[in-house]
Amino acid sequence: MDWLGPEEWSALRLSLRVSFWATIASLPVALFVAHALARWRFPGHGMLNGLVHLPLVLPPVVTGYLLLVAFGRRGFLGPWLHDWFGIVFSFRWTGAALAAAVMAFPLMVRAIRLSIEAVDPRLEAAAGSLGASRFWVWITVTLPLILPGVLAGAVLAFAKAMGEFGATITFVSNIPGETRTLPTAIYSFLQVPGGEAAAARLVLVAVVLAMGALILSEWLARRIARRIAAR
Amino acid sequence: MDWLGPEEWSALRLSLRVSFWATIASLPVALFVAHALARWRFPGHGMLNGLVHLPLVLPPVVTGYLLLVAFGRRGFLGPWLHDWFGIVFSFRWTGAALAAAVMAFPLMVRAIRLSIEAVDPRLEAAAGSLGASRFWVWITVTLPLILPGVLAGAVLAFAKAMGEFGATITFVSNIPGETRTLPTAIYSFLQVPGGEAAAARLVLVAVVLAMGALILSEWLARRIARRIAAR
Amino acid sequence: MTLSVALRHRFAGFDVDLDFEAPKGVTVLFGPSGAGKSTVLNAVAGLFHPEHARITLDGTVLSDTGRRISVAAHRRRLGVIFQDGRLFPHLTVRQNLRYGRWFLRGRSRPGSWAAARRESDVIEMLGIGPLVGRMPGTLSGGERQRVAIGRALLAEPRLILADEPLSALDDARKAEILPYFERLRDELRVPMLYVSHSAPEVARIATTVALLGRGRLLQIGPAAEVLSAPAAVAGAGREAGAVISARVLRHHADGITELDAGGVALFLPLVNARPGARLRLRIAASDVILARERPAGLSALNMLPGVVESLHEDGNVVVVRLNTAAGALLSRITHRSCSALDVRPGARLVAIAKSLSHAPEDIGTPFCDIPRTA
Amino acid sequence: MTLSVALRHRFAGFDVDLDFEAPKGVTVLFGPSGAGKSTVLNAVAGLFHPEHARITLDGTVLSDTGRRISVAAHRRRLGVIFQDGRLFPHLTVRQNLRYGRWFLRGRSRPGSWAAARRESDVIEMLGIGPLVGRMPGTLSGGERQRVAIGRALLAEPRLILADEPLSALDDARKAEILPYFERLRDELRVPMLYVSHSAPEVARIATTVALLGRGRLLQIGPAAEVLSAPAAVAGAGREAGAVISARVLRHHADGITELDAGGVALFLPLVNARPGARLRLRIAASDVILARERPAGLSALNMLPGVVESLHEDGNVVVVRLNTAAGALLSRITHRSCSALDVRPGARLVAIAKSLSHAPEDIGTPFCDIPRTA
Amino acid sequence: EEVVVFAAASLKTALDEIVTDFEAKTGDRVLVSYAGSNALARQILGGAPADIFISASQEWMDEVEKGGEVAGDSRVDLLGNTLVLVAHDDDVAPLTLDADTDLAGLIGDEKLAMALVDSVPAGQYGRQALTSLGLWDEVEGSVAQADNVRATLALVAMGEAPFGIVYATDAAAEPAVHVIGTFPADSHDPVSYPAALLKAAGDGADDTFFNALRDPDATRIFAEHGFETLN
Ligand SMILES: Nc1ncnc2c1ncn2[C@@H]1O[C@H](COP(=O)(O)OP(=O)(O)OP(=O)(O)O)[C@@H](O)[C@H]1O
Ligand SMILES: Nc1ncnc2c1ncn2[C@@H]1O[C@H](COP(=O)(O)OP(=O)(O)OP(=O)(O)O)[C@@H](O)[C@H]1O
Ligand code: MOO
Ligand SMILES: [Mg+2]
Ligand SMILES: [Mg+2]
Repeated sequence: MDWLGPEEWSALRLSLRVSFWATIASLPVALFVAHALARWRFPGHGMLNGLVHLPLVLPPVVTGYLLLVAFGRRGFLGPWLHDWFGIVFSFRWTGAALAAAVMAFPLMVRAIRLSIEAVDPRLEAAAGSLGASRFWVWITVTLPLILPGVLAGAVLAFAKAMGEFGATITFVSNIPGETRTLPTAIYSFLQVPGGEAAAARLVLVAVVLAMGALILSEWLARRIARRIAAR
Repeated sequence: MDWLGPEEWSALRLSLRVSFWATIASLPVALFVAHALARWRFPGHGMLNGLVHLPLVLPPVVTGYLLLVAFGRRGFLGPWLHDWFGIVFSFRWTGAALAAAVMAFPLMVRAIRLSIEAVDPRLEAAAGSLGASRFWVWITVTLPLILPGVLAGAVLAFAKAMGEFGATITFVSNIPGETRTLPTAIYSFLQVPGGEAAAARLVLVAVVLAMGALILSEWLARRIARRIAAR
Repeated sequence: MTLSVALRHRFAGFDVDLDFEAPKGVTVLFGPSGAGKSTVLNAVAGLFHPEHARITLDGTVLSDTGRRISVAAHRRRLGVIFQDGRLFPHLTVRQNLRYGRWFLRGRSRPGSWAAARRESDVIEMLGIGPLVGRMPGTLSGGERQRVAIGRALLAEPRLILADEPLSALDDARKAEILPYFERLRDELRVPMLYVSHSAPEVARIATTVALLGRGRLLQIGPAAEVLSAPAAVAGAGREAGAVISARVLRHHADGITELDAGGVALFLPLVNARPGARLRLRIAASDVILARERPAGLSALNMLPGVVESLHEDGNVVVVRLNTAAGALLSRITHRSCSALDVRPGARLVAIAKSLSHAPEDIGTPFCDIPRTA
Repeated sequence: MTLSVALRHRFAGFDVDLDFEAPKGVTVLFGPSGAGKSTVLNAVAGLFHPEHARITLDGTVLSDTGRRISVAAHRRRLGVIFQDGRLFPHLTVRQNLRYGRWFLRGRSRPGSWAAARRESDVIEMLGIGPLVGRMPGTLSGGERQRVAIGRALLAEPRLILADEPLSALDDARKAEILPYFERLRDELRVPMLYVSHSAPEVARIATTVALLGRGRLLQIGPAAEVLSAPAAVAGAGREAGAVISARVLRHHADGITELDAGGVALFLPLVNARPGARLRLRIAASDVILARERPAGLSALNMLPGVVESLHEDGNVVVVRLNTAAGALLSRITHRSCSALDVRPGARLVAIAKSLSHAPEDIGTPFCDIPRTA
Repeated sequence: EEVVVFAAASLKTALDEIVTDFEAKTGDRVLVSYAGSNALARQILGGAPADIFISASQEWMDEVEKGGEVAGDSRVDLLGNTLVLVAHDDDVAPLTLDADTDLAGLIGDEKLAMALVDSVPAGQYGRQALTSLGLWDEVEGSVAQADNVRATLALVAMGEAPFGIVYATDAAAEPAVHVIGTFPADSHDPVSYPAALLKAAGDGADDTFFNALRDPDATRIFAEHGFETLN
């Protein structure tokens, strides 16, 4: 594909890396939060639910700004994370992944939560009666049954991460090779007259990749469904 | 609430109107598409699925630009829609609603689709055996059973519509009273030195509204669940 | 009604291949677990689509894979009672019951007097009056199944398909509901395809019995014939029995109904049928005592002299087939009794059946009008 | 084991309030649909939390709402067989069967020889060998229930809770599986709480019967006592019957086992129990013929002389309670026979029971060792 | 009468004041849509009902003119601006920006915030200036590019990036930064905001407002906000 320049290649690689890690790293958290929201009643339930949805409601720029306030170098969490864990987000690809993960989080949680709510609690009760502790019930019964939903959530999150722009550029700027993802590249092209063709090329790449992920997930989901089939 | 100026009030009203209609109008389409994706196998299944997810993958600016190209006054569908149906999207609040609907569509479809996939097809078969045609099975059995998912999808879409910015400002600009929604107003404030306070005020309003919608939907979903309860 | 079913389907490791005609009345699919009973039923209902099927009801084709015809399930107007209830969890019991009515258009709508009457009849008969306002999630297993029965009955189907509708019910409830199935058969003349693995239930309700085993049709024929045939006897254990036909003669003041079975007088505790009505009686092989001659001073009122036709060894016991004026009877006896009584083909013996041992559950009423108790 | 259950719960329009002790062995919860049987079972299993409950097993508290104690379901080590199967749809049949094993830690793990042996025993007994590779979605109703039974058995529970485990099974299969439950009770001495609405099943398996009705405990006691009590008789219809206890004397060459019941000799087709073993026999009231004196030339081998204790009207028929040396027997006879034989309290009569009519399904084996047929 | 103005977002504070005055004086209504110049230009080309366009870059006004949307010869260069180097920390001494400046040394391994250097005007001018001073090569690797000038300024204001290149107007309005150097006017093309009446404009209020943008009151207001008025 020599019609993509080296900078574009690098944006593409970076976008894939960012989206991959944004999805993978937020998955366990999303599973936990979705489970808590679906099955537990606790004070702060509404708050947590609201918090999760926040990035959806806020204009992405605001989210990016808030991330900056929290995780920036002079933010209230940033220095602390750096000193204690050596984690740095600002102006790094990890920050882009964080922004993408935060923006995609509500989508992932909703998908997983819906699947959890659809699991027949009587099956979980049956597992419990066979000696499985809550944890094992979750691992051996709930998780396999919600797999299609988890997959859906992950793909949704991946797709969103591939397209995330506003929060990312606000939080970690646009540093070629470090935080210049496909959407920021596309955005830059659209900013100048006549950049449409170059933008279209990158859009095509993004679309092809996302479609690939979608098709893969559909295929996996169908395999799972066929196995459980007919029930 | 005299701490909101008349312009801000107008942005708030507009955002509510836009989000409401974006949600309501896309609901039937989302139900149909979700059902088709969940239950039917047809050539173009993958394509349709891809198309639905497109707005998620593309940077919002690109989506807005494509909307402009398609539904703008000089776009290839715009004039035709105007001449035949008298529908005008460009630079009207209807256009903002269209942009919000398009951006929120994948979220709505996913939520509904997951619920449909969780409905026990044996219940639908039972309804069919009692004389209900496909349509009536859907209305009397499928729809009530997926209601929590539909609700989740609608709230997700509403929240997304309240936060939609990139596609909206690209497609229908930022015209006070017509297309200046809360997020675009927030953006405008963030563009000027010292506008943060005003922006924060609007963010607060957006958050409160979206939380209200969330809490309402949770409450409704819980009522539905309690009714069906224990199954 | 004639239902004609021919189907062939390969499951992984199991295949169904059968072909039968179900005449008027109730055809029972009888056979062990996994024989393919539910499969046949679902194919008729249009809920399962076998690789090859030709199913016709009264001449109209329901499925014909050869001609790529398959009438949609909801157009078949069949009332299916599922093995697993399948109540709609989001509707109240009453809404579940009325569900089929919504789609009856024209014919007795929900509001009509006849419909209301029928509904209250069914609710009372099934003992679900106190449940109508509840949600299915809160019902017990048996309650759920009763509602499912009511729901199918109230849809006024052309053919009822019932998949072990009574297996979740206690005997008292079973005994209460079976007569309603009989009434459906006899008064409303709703034909039925009925899956069961309970021989007394089968004997009582079946006009025709189709005996299935491992996906094949082993035998089909009138209930009396199939149930007293050696094939049904073998393996049926103590459920083996003969079915004979009798006519009600008169009701005696002491609560006894006298019947005539081929000239032999039989006595049953009061049967709710008018004189002249024909009844079907099932006499379990294990309930028949054989005697060399008619004994006196016994509480058992029914004695049927006959000639031994054949003997079948069945493990430790012998099943004796005795030809009486009333029809063939089966009796399960020990080897010891067999030699003590010197039973062999041609021997003349008296069969003693307690009048009570086959009443009321073993009485079938083939196509007669019995006064309806509302 | 002693299980002690006290619970109180108000459902809308229905409340449960009962209190009983289940001694060693199998306690059957018996009663009509909606009586509260599943509710009690689920409360013991820890799957339903009543408003007030105190449940202890062998002295350890499982639930005590007063002290806010409720042991988590998975810590109770109870094997629950659900009325609706509840197989895990995403696991194969074999994985379902082994599910409970994963959590046994230490005690006979999945890999061990004993575990494999036990697994293959259970699989064979339930006839589910060909199904082990399949997914539950493809099983028939009866197959599903058999797998559910196997799954609970293989979890090696301290107490088995079975909610109508056999109601979806055909008689042949029932007859095959019941002995396994007996073996569990007798050999492995696994105590059980067993819900059933089938009297023969109850008679066969129960040590103790708890009779429930509309959320209340009507009666509890040894099976023999409860099942032949008038309370159980009324409404039980033809399922009423007496249970007596007997000892195996010897096996005769002609395939007859001779038993001794309080000095009376009884004859049954070969029983798989060694001499000296105690058996429980159920004799249904409708299977007992009364005679003024011992008749000759009958195939029925069992005659028990006795004295009429009482008569109970039950609709059109009379239930006679006869005291014999073997214990109390019940007989359902018509009014006509009643007057013909001049039955009244104090009268001396002979009860005739066909040897075969209560074999093999009505034989219970309380706590004895019978040679195991693998 | 209604006047619809499409204006670059960075003009908001000043323009809002002018609009308020104008409305009070004439009773006409002026609706200003603030967004990125590129988005506005595309919208005008797409048939947006705008009467006046004030762009932040000559490029996009050129596009609009090429598209035949500019009315007659109404295009003028309305405003000018200067490009400055700002710092977050108060103790950074002012410096002269010329070819000898050790900018790389000043930045160290921190970041220099700029607007997107190949698409956003402030970024483009900034790169031009640095290149002509011969500094670009040494700092290129340290540049964090934000999607607009305000976001650039925010990065410096929060100390996320200790230095940034912004317009003098922005720097003046943000108390958390201070100017440490001004780029020589000849190191880059003149910063100018072209304005034009568009084809859709009428003779009445539109014309009046366009003229009012250059009257003494407007000139004063623009100047107060740090703009250079070119006409
Ligand atoms: N949530 C509820 N609200 C109201 N009534 C309930 C609820 N749950 C159970 N019941 C009632 O409690 C009674 C006992 O139910 P349970 O399931 O224990 O019956 P059961 O004896 O097992 O009956 P079956 O033999 O039909 O399974 C039933 O009448 C049922 O309708
Ligand atoms: N998808 C499938 N794959 C493989 N075998 C199947 C599948 N579906 C059904 N079967 C097998 O077909 C056989 C017939 O099933 P069916 O449900 O008709 O049995 P049944 O006679 O109704 O039994 P029961 O009395 O237990 O309900 C069973 O052995 C079952 O395992
Ligand atoms: O929420 Mo956006 O508008 O996809 O960055
Ligand atoms: Mg079946
Ligand atoms: Mg129950």
